[in-house]
Amino acid sequence: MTSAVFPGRYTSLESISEFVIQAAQHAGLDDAAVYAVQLAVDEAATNIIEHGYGGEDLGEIGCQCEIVAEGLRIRLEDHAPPFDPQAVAQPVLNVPLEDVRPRGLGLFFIHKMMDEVQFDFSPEGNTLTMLKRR
Amino acid sequence: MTSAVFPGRYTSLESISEFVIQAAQHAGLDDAAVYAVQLAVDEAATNIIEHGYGGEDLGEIGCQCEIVAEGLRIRLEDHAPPFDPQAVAQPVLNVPLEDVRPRGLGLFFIHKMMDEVQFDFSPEGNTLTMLKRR
Amino acid sequence: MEITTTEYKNCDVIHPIGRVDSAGAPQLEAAINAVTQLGRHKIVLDMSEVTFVSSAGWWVLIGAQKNCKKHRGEVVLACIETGIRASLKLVGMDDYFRIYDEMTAAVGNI
Amino acid sequence: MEITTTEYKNCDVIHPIGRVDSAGAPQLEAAINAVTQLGRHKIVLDMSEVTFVSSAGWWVLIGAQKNCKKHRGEVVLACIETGIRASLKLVGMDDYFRIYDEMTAAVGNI
Ligand SMILES: Nc1ncnc2c1ncn2[C@@H]1O[C@H](COP(=O)(O)OP(=O)(O)O)[C@@H](O)[C@H]1O
Ligand SMILES: Nc1ncnc2c1ncn2[C@@H]1O[C@H](COP(=O)(O)OP(=O)(O)O)[C@@H](O)[C@H]1O
Repeated sequence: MTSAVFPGRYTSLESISEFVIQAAQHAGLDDAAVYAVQLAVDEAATNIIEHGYGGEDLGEIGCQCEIVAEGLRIRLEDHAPPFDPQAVAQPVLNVPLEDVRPRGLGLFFIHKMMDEVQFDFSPEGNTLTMLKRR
Repeated sequence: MTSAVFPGRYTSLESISEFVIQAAQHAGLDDAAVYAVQLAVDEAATNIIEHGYGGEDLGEIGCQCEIVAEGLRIRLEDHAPPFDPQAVAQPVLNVPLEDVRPRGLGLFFIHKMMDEVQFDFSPEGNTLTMLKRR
Repeated sequence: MEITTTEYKNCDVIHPIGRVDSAGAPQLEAAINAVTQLGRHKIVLDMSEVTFVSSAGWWVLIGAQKNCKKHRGEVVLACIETGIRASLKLVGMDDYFRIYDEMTAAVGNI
Repeated sequence: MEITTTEYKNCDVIHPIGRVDSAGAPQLEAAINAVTQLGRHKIVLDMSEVTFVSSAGWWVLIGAQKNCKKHRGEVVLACIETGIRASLKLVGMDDYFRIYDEMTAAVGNI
């Protein structure tokens, strides 16, 4: 298991990506799966900064990568206020260009890219656990 | 010295080029000089076919390449009727596009590309001797 | 992110290098705006050296496409890496862009 | 000589492979005529795989340039090998063509 803590700002996204890409490669994921992991983690970390902390440099993001029998398990941790993922509306897709509204693709990507996605909220912090199968 | 005889047709131009390129490279000419030799010989051989024999497959073209102290000497031989190179008008260059007339670039290229150019005509045949310095 | 813009007679080519994530998307947006503010709305995005695009990047491109189409122009994408392209297709947004495998085709068809 | 023609929205790209000598020039002429006969007169000549051009080849290109300009079009040359380009310059004929080092620039500027 590898873990690291990153400052909650957008320039951390590249370092976070590098960190998870390396773990994903070590876990033996193929190129498409590595890209999927990178995308899910980038979207999740962006949400923590943008929606969780409500801006840059207001908190940290912990990241743990664990190679498991099925593939790669990734855990993102933050100390922002909790939110209700169930309450988030699905993005409106497959509509004419003029009707596209720029919102709501992040969670959609996370769910599409990963095989298991679980949000946990507790007084000690929030955890997003994601599994990508090999 | 290498020599070869080619049928007087346009598809021979590629073989003639390959033959003189090889000699030019053996003679130690640089890339620009090799291209110059190729261009001069191509124009001269085209003229032999087009203007000398007056068409394809009406005679042969002999080619001799000799590596000399100064560089490469090339001799092209044919048995077409003689002509008077002095009587050929210079091409009209550096005029507006509309005024360009598609004639007379061949001999111009031959003289520009080679350091020495000499036409000899005799009952035994015509010889064009050209020297490209190293 | 490093971004080069080249103005041709028929279109502008924007060539970003690196990741178009939440950090890079605003830079890409600025580069696109710099072109459209000149009244030029035919833009080829040379994606050959883009390694990653997050939703933040796609929203910039969607916004640019809307704006350019309004001005009788277009954003076309060229040379997109497979993973990036797959994620675009997944959300059905590849329908919003003409996508070319070669820059020549992109620039020739815009 | 092998010649490929690709039709784009803005122009046609003609891509000959090999030598444009007295044997190849008529083929190139035919390929150009096939395009102009469709009423298309913006032609980019991709010279990247042309190894040689004799006066026979230049006359074809000069003729094509005259014809295309008459029809508000143009022949532009791209990716010309140094020796070929030097011989064109030598006879002052490089002034008759816009010449680009890259296909993207040629197609973008025609
Ligand atoms: N980490 C988070 N903390 C708080 N709210 C979040 C978080 N992640 C997502 N959300 C909520 O879910 C919504 C949808 O998020 P997402 O799908 O990433 O799209 P977007 O960020 O474009 O709105 C957000 O607008 C926000 O309200
Ligand atoms: N080998 C030759 N035999 C007879 N006439 C020739 C020969 N080479 C050149 N000429 C004459 O010189 C003229 C100019 O030749 P050149 O400069 O090659 O241009 P072009 O072939 O386009 O006329 C020819 O039109 C022809 O009259």
